[in-house]
Amino acid sequence: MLDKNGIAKRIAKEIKDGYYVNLGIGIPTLVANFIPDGINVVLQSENGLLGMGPFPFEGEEDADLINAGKQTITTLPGSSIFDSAMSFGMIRSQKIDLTILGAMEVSENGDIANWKIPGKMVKGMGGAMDLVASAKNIIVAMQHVNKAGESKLLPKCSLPLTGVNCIRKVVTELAVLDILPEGGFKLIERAPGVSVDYIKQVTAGKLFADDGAPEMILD
Amino acid sequence: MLDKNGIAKRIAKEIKDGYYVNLGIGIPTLVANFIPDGINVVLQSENGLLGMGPFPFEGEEDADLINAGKQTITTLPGSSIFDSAMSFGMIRSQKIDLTILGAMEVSENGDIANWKIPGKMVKGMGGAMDLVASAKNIIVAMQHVNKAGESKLLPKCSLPLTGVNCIRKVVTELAVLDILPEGGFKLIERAPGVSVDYIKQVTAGKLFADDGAPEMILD
Amino acid sequence: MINKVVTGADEAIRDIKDGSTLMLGGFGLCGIPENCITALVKKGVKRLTCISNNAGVDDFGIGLMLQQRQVKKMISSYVGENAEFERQLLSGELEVELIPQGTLATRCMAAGYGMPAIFTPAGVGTEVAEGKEIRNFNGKDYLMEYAFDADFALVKAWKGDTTGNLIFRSTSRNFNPVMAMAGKITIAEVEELVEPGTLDPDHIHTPGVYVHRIFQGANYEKRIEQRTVRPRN
Amino acid sequence: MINKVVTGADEAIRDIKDGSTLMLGGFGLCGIPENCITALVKKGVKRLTCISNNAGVDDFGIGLMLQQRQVKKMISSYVGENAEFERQLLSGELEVELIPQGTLATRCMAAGYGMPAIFTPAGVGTEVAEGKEIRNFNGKDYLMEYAFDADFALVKAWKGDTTGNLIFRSTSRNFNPVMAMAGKITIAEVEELVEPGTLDPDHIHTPGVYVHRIFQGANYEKRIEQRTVRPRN
Repeated sequence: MLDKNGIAKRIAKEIKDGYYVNLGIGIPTLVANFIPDGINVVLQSENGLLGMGPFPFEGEEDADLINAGKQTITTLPGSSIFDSAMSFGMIRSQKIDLTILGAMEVSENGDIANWKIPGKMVKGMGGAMDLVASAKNIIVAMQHVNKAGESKLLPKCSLPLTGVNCIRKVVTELAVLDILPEGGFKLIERAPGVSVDYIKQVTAGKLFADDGAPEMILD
Repeated sequence: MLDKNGIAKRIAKEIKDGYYVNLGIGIPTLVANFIPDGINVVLQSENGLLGMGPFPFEGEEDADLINAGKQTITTLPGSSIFDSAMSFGMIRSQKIDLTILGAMEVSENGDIANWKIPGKMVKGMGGAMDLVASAKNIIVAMQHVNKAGESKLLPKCSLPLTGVNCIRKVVTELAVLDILPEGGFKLIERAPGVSVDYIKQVTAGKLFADDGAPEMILD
Repeated sequence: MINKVVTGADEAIRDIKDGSTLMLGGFGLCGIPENCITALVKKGVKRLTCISNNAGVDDFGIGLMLQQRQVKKMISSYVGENAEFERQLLSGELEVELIPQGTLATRCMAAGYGMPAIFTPAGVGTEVAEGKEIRNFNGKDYLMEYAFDADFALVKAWKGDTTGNLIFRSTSRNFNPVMAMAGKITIAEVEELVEPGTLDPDHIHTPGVYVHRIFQGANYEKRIEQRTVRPRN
Repeated sequence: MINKVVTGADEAIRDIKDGSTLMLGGFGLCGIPENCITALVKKGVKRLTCISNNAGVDDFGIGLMLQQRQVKKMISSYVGENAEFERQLLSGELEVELIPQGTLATRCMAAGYGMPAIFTPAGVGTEVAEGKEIRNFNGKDYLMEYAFDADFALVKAWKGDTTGNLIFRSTSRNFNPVMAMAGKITIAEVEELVEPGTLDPDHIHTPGVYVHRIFQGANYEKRIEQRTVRPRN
């Protein structure tokens, strides 16, 4: 079973040289720490930056330079700044090669719910609806089961949707799964020590796992 | 009867302090030479400049700095440069206070034709259709009659239209005329030495001139 | 030279009235019109509709206006980090319309570019799409979203000149240029007000034609919301 | 570091084929991709559809491609000053679609911004509106116009870095940034190619994400179409 860093590490392997990548808040942010050497990527922050660098050294924080999580960050050689309309313009026109974001639920046909829980204070969707509706390549980083032990990979999302039929790949603490164009989760890899049977047990949506799946290699 | 400079001079009197103005090619360009002292205006050139300055001194021409007529020009303190989409964005959103352009024909309901003569090589509408469709305040600088002595102020344009119901004021070699919201040319001023009767005679569109009109004062 | 300079925030916001619709630039607390907000709190105008990506924090930004119950409605993409906001929302004092961030930005741009509506895929198949026209282009569904209609846009720039030209610094640019284009009256506050000719025409982000009033802000706190740093090695 | 640099114009345009649809930046002869045009003439590709505000003059710009009869169709707002163009048009060899300049620019922007269509009042009530959907918003009629779909965009910038970031100089900016955003493959030629970190992130007009290939042009004539000067007093 993977911890958050493990999920991030596994997702980092999906990043190809030359990619422009948008990382959501939470586990997706951790992915930046695991990008392999020799893989050149540019991180987009949807508040208006391409080429997001690491956090600043203490004392060098700049109130004018933050990421979409409102954290102080830095630029890198080659960075560019633009306004919010252009930022979502490049998202909508699919110039971003890969989007990684978290989810509360994903359905077997690629729907995603990650912004609203009825009865709880709703903070808003931020840029998530734009990202999931536009991106050609979305990977979801999420927990396979909730605290009550219930599957979050469902036949149909129970929570209000963020986007429909848009997710292609899910990486959880237990597995890597593709979402098939015709519907259903296809087991691609298992986390170390996790059995196919267990994954079947905690995947409520349609699962294709009869061929088994290799254990993932993280290093 | 006014010459081209006279028409430009008369139109210049319509410019108010603080105006952003777009000048078309031909007589409208001449208007810049007659803007009264103390009247601050900013000239927009739709290829992407606010704050168009005079022609450069000889030897200081810059191939990268031209106006919409492709003439070498200069910038002024306060000038700004932008792309063509923003240029027409500010035109469409009516940030330009006054547009002055030429016409082949204008109709009594404010239609304008100035881009195409059937049977002749058509060079294109350039930015004229955007300007006439968007601007809140358009003055047309034109000849009252064509070379055959026929009126160009018509009940209905005979040439393909550039825009419909958009012109509010026309300044010709003979007169200043408003186009009334309900239709018709209202004579406002006569050029020096031109009679109301003559204007009636060469205005094919509906003309309201029974109250007479003062002779224009140019200086 | 056209001169847009006003004496300060109080004069700039003089005609913002109870019930006005405002756009406020900024992302989180980054690039917000601090001095205009202070003046609005002082003036005490009520029942405002605020179009802003976020709603500030309890004691800064739009949060200050919420404390004084000046806001009737927020139109935002994300409104976390604000307890008073949450209280007013749950009590029904405050109305909130949540819209996708890209839709928010593009509806501003549409207003500035004289486009009455735009098409975006954001929100298709979600509750955001309810009641909206859906249209298919090339096999993909889009929502038609309308340009915003705001009485005032309040933006914050780094430098500006007296004719209203603006330059933004780093990610404090965010929504400011698109809102600057979109206000019926656009008020710009700047950290440094300079004479025309000081700014390179090629570097100007917002041409002065979009700006109606400009002033140098008396004070900038520029608060940081999430101070994240790394150790020196 | 992502590196978009190609050796020169010939490599940059290597996969432009007979029948390709190209966008070419520039206004008149100002800011045109001179080196790409030279390479296209040399390569001799035919039946091109060219989206460009103008069509050059007889012996410069797109005019050079017209001389070689490489252009099947021009989509432009104004095509004067070109005798060979006129000859081909009248003989039926060349197809021309004239569209309003703002519509041209905004259809490029729409492509770059992922908006399948936009609304503009330009052309309502004229022959430009024929066959197009007209829609009324707030009492005013607008035409719905579609985003362009171009295989390649060829743009010319002043400076660019190896990651594709571009800065334009003065009014040579014109259509270049909106076309840069709109090409499936965007090729940028620059007067000066610099290392990443040289250009101020706040000054970049076209972020590198939009640019697929970049090179420093071997030669820039930068011809002036209308040399207008005033006397020194």
